[in-house]
Amino acid sequence: EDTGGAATSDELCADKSGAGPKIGLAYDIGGRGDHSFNDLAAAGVKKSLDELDATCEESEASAQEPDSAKEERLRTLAEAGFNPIVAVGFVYTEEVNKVAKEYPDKKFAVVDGFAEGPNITNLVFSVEQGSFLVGVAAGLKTKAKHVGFIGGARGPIIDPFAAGYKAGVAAVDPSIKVDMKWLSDKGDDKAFANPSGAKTAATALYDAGADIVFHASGLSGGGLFDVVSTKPDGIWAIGVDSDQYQTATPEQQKHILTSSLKKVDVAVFDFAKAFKDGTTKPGYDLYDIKRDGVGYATSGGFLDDVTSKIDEYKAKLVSGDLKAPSKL
Amino acid sequence: MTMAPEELRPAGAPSAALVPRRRISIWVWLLVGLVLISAVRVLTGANEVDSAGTMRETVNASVPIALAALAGLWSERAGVVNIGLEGMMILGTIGAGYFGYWYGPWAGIVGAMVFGMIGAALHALATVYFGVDHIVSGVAINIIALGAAAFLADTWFSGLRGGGPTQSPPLDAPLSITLPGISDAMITLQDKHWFIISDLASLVAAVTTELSSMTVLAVILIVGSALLLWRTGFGLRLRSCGESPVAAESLGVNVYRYKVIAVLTSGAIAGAGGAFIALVSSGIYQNGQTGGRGYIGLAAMIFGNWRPGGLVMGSVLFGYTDALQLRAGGEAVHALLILVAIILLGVAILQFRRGLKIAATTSLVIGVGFAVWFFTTDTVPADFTRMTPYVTTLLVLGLAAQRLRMPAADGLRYRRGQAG
Amino acid sequence: MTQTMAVRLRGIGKSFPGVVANHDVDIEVRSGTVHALVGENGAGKSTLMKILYGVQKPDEGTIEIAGDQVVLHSPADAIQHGVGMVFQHFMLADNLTVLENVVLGGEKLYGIGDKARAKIKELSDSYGFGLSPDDMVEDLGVGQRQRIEILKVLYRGAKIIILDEPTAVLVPQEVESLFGNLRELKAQGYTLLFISHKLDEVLAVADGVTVMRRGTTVAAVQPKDVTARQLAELMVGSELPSPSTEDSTVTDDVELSVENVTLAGAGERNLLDDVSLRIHRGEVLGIAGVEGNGQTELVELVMGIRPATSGRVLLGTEDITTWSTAARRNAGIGYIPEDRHRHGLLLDFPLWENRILGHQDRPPTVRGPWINKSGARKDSQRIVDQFDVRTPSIETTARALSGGNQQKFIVGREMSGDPVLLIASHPTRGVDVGAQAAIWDHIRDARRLGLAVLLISADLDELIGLSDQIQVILRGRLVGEFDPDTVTPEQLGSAMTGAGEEE
Amino acid sequence: MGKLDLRRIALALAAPVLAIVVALVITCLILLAAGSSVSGFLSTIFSVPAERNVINILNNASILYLSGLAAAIGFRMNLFNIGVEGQYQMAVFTAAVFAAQGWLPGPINVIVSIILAMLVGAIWASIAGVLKVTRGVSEVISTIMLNAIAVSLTAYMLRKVGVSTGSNLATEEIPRDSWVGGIKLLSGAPNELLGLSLLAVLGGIGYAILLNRSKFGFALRATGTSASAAVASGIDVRRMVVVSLMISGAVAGLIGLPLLFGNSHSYGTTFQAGIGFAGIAVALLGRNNPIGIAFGALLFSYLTEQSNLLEINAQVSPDIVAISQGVIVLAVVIAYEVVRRYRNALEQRQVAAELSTSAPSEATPEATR
Ligand SMILES: Nc1ncnc2c1ncn2[C@@H]1O[C@H](COP(=O)(O)OP(=O)(O)OP(=O)(O)O)[C@@H](O)[C@H]1O
Ligand SMILES: Nc1ncnc2c1ncn2[C@@H]1O[C@H](COP(=O)(O)OP(=O)(O)OP(=O)(O)O)[C@@H](O)[C@H]1O
Ligand SMILES: [Mg+2]
Ligand SMILES: [Mg+2]
Repeated sequence: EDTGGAATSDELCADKSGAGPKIGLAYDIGGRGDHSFNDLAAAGVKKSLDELDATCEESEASAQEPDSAKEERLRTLAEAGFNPIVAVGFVYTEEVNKVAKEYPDKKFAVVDGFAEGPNITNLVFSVEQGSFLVGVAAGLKTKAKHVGFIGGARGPIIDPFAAGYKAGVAAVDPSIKVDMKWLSDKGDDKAFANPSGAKTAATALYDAGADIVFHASGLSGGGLFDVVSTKPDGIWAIGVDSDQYQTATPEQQKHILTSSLKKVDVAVFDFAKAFKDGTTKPGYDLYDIKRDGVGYATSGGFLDDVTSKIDEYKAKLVSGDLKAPSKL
Repeated sequence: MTMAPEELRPAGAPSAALVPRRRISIWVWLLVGLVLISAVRVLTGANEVDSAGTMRETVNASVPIALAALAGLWSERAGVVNIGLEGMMILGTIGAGYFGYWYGPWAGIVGAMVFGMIGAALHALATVYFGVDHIVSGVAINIIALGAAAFLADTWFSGLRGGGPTQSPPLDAPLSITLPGISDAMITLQDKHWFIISDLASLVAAVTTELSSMTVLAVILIVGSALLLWRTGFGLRLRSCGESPVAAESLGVNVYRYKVIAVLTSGAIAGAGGAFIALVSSGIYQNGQTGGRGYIGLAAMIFGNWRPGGLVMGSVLFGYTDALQLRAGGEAVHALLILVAIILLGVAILQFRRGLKIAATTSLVIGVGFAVWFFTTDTVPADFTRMTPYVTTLLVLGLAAQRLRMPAADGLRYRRGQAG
Repeated sequence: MTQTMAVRLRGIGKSFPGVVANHDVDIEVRSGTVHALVGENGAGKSTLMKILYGVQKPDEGTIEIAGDQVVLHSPADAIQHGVGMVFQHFMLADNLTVLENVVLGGEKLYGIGDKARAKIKELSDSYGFGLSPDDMVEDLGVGQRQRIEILKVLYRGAKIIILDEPTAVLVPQEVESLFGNLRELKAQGYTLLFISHKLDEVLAVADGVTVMRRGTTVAAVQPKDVTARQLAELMVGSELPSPSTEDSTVTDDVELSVENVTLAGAGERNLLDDVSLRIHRGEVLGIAGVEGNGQTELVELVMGIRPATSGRVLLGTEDITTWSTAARRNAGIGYIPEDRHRHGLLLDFPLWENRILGHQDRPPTVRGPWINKSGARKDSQRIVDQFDVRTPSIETTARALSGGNQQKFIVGREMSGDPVLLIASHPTRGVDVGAQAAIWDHIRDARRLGLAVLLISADLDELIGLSDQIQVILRGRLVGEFDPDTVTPEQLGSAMTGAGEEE
Repeated sequence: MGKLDLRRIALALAAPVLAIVVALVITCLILLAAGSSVSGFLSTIFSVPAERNVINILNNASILYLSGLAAAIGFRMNLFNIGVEGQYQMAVFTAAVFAAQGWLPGPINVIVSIILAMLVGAIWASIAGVLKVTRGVSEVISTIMLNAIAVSLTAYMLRKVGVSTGSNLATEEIPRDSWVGGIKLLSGAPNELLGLSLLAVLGGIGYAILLNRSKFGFALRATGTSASAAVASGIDVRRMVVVSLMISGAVAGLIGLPLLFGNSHSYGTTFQAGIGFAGIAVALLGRNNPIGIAFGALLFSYLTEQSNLLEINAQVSPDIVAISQGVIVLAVVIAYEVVRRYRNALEQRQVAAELSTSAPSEATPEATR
């Protein structure tokens, strides 16, 4: 049974018979199986294979590789005839800038990117909005009036999660305390692949009295779920990016309140579809709450009692009456 | 490859050999430390400084480092410098990941030790039989291990439910032990925040709450190694290979064999350290999860003067500061500032009495600096707390390193038939 | 002579790459006797003994111990057969205790605990060794270390004891007490095989003597049948050169004066205590002393390697107390260190690069901030020719040279650039007679030209023969001045051990 | 002599070649065991690199080379400078911030930035040096700690001065007039040789001259092989430790500059890390010899570049190449060790032969008897 992430079947791109778009997929470190945005991107491609008769090829970055290796990955895909090419992660921005010029008749997409060119689409997400909503959920559900946050590293990647979350909690009740822990100084392994650090941080947060902890720390989050699964009922964790309830163990599921969703899969599929239809647009393709590109998960049904309240906030975000901050 | 400190001793400083051997028991040190920390806690009100939670995290952070250090001890006591510890730990994590996933946590530990030993076998082959520079071999092993673990993870874990090319599925941790009665009582006592008593209580609470059986195993390994190395003929032979292999050879000791045994044991223990990281700390295998703990372990061993008691202190020092910054953050680290200031003042007095005027002045100035920092601020910015373990290690080594003495033949090439 | 043979070696041969260390060696040693093995440097004595002790495997020949033919794979086998060996260079781990050094490898005998401690005490007491099991070896002097070595052998119950040059580092009194021990052991039925270059000693203590030359045994004689001189001729085939001073060349100009220098140690005692001495141009000042009494420190102090705690050092009239080693060398101090491998040479560098060592601020080996390769090469060749350094070329690494040739090269280098002061620490230690004579000649020649020499040596004959003045150093202090023309080694010996003080 | 030299050259070359072959065999065995495609691996690794790959190989090799040089300077002194990583991170960060200010016009800005980077690298390294000589702290430990501290420090300062674009956080961009253009080496390649990769050439020449021709280099090598002999010959070993670590740090300061001025134009969270550690391996592989390190850097760079294609062409994880690289390092030293022993024996034999022909005079045994 295939549930580890959206697409962990080893043969994602094995079938080369499709007549649709030939998608070249360049992953960030971790690649498929990272239970995060790489997997989500793969899920989008999977859907494209199924629905657009697409074929694909994939390749992932390795740790501490030079920038030229990323360029090389893109070029190799381009030379091999793949079109469109999806680069997963903002780290590909500069490289796509360069390579897209060399292949003007191919289309490129960069997840989270900020590249510029007539054949480049940046798929970007208003993660602060999704985080705002899980912040609201936390604010509504906390009994201790005390919640926590674990971030991988300070900086523009994670700050929007933290800022949105904090604002969401405060929107419900400004007196609720929000404790924040950061795992690392840099977006390195210690930030996003450090479950033991997240364990320590989570234990500290719960010990200090928080009853809900939201993480935005990639693979490190496993440490949070480990800790929360040993806690009594009513102590919660909140996942990030995908609906992490779906990939959790049964003991953990009992404690996963919700997840802040970032629908990379949808964006990638949309892009592939647009390519097939010849409607790709250069510039930024923003996935925000209006488009349902970000949001919160309801699996487990733990939010059933407050869904309506959360959706009020959501409506305000959609209408623009409320703004989720992206800076701390 | 590192230079013998002999030629570098600051002018006028006595050689380690001449400093009278006055060994203060580890218990005395621990007691002094406890009193100091307790005093600081009461003074500053930063209770997280030694709460049971912090202590438990300290234990968890210290064990893998202590195992790495112990691994280093085995190897270096037999005269083989082992900078490949990091690699052997990495092999340990992947071994623990594979065997732990398929056959359970204990198989994971055994698998980790076997994998660590594979790396060690390579090191032994290169250094003992081929006389390769120990550092070169160690560095090579680190590279190989890093690549091998990444390659194997991709091969083994891709497509497994919950796994991926860079990580294993979640792993079961080996049994952990909680003594509920004691643990709860101690927590109550801790929360009274009494001088010394509450501190001791949190210490007891820490080791009676969710104590991993691997921690127990680590303690057994450390005590067992100390007894084996210092109380048995086997240990004497092994250590003699690090002190004077030619003397050992001239008395019929098969030096190669002991060196190989020592390095293999070193690999197994380092592998166990990797197992702890994968099975206990993380509950999962991930590429790069050792995070340089092999090197830190090496530092802890040097810090501990190549002795079991000392390396435990080094590991705990590092583990404590690391746990403290992550768990308790800026305020607790801020409380440490005054602790450091007090210690430095103490050191300055000792140095002054020994006639080391320049050193005493330096300590004094730095100590006053810390005190000023403490009194003029309320917290240490998070960015700096993360440096705590590293800065502390540097600071402490700066104060203590001159009294260190490594095994006399550590890192030296030895060929059979050199005796005479 | 119906006594059994303790050791019988037949037709032993052993070669190393390019060197035949032993060939056709035959030796017989009777049980319960003291047997001496003599021969020049490199004659193959140590190699032969290592073969008997299982460290080296012979290429050919047979070994019989107590009548049984044996094959020794390692020292463990030799120990099994009751053979023990005290090596030319001590085989002790400094960082371990006496007890640990002794029981190492023999843990099965009495364990490593109290039983072993008692046994060591018992042995030490019965031979008057005066060793305490829990002392650290690094704290002990040479004489004590040697006794540990002997104790190691006795502890294992060896019946045949090999001693490789046991007296080289001992003062006469210590030699006497060692021989006392040997006689005692002999009386108890032990067989002793010992190597020595000091032929008087050999004749005094041995029951039988075997002479080796160029890797093979050339004669087996009874001490009562030969004189020391005959023995020497058997060894080298020529007369032994001996150090002797010519007419005094001492001038009135003081070249080096050390004034009230004290060097503090870590413990209570000063390493050097109020040392004052003067050396004139053209004068050789010899320092006699048991090793470890401050000679090394004195030399390092004059060289600027250790700073004095108090006192002054003057070169000519210049106060050099605070000068660096480099400045002192540039001012004309030459330095022949006691340990040439550790302090005198870069073993893996070619000879011509070794020429630069210690002269890295002076022509002809350097030019400004650059190395002058051709200058260094040319001057190295000069040294090789002038000092008769036997080497295929100046591109050869120092390691490949024999000890005597290494030492000659160092002497040549340190005499380059017209030094005004030469510090010679054990300049002929471990070098063969030929090289020894050459080095003496060079020192004498330089002295005639006005060089001042500070000579440290454990070889009392060398000291007496070369010096114009001898000072004895004991526990960091200069305790007596002697005239080399009148002093005897025994007198020096008692001053060195402090026996004179107590009388 | 001539014949012998030929044999020596053959021996010296045999070692690395043998090592590479052994490493490949071992790698293939691992692939076989893992059930991966050996032929795919070999054909990918040995495929002729396209022109643009050649450029990549050269660029990365030059950066690795600088890193290798930095490490090698320490090794020659018997100092194990693990801190190259932290030194270059600190240096390139400082240079990026400084150069971005545009206080100075174009090329002068670049030159001053280079000097600044070297200075920062040197200062960061000198901490380890000073701790070693004054407090006896092993440089192995201190540089490990300093690496970690450098990571925190640069991250902290980056947050203070950096600007964020999308998810990226980086220092301000260097003004265009201070960009160092590339060199169009191969017409068919879209990419160019990094302008500042010439620093590697200069560094290599400087290193060779410094080491083999200068007094300082002699003192460095002397101290490295025998600190005790160096002390006795008047070399101030303590000063040498600090100075050589500083030089090592200064060279480390150069590592990031070709990328900074030629490619990224700013220092950000994604600036390439890990070059310092790779340099250690390259230096060891090249036996700290300027030409050897060049070979080592080219070999590592070649393998890494070719490994990019492994996943797409052969479905083999590129990590396998790290195994080959490590095995090569180990195999090379083992091979050299074997050769060294053989050479020593050769030399001893030569000496013995020399001695037996020139009959020693005073040691002739038959002289009197
Ligand atoms: N050099 C040595 N010689 C003999 N025994 C030793 C030596 N070093 C350590 N030991 C013993 O080995 C054991 C472990 O050593 P370690 O130094 O870790 O213990 P310790 O508790 O710190 O000892 P101490 O209290 O003396 O400082 C102790 O029993 C110690 O006495
Ligand atoms: N391990 C070895 N490898 C190569 N050559 C060796 C080795 N050991 C000894 N030799 C050579 O064998 C010869 C005999 O050496 P040996 O040590 O036996 O001489 P010796 O008679 O003990 O001299 P000395 O009086 O100086 O101690 C010398 O030429 C020496 O260089
Ligand atoms: Mg202790
Ligand atoms: Mg000998």
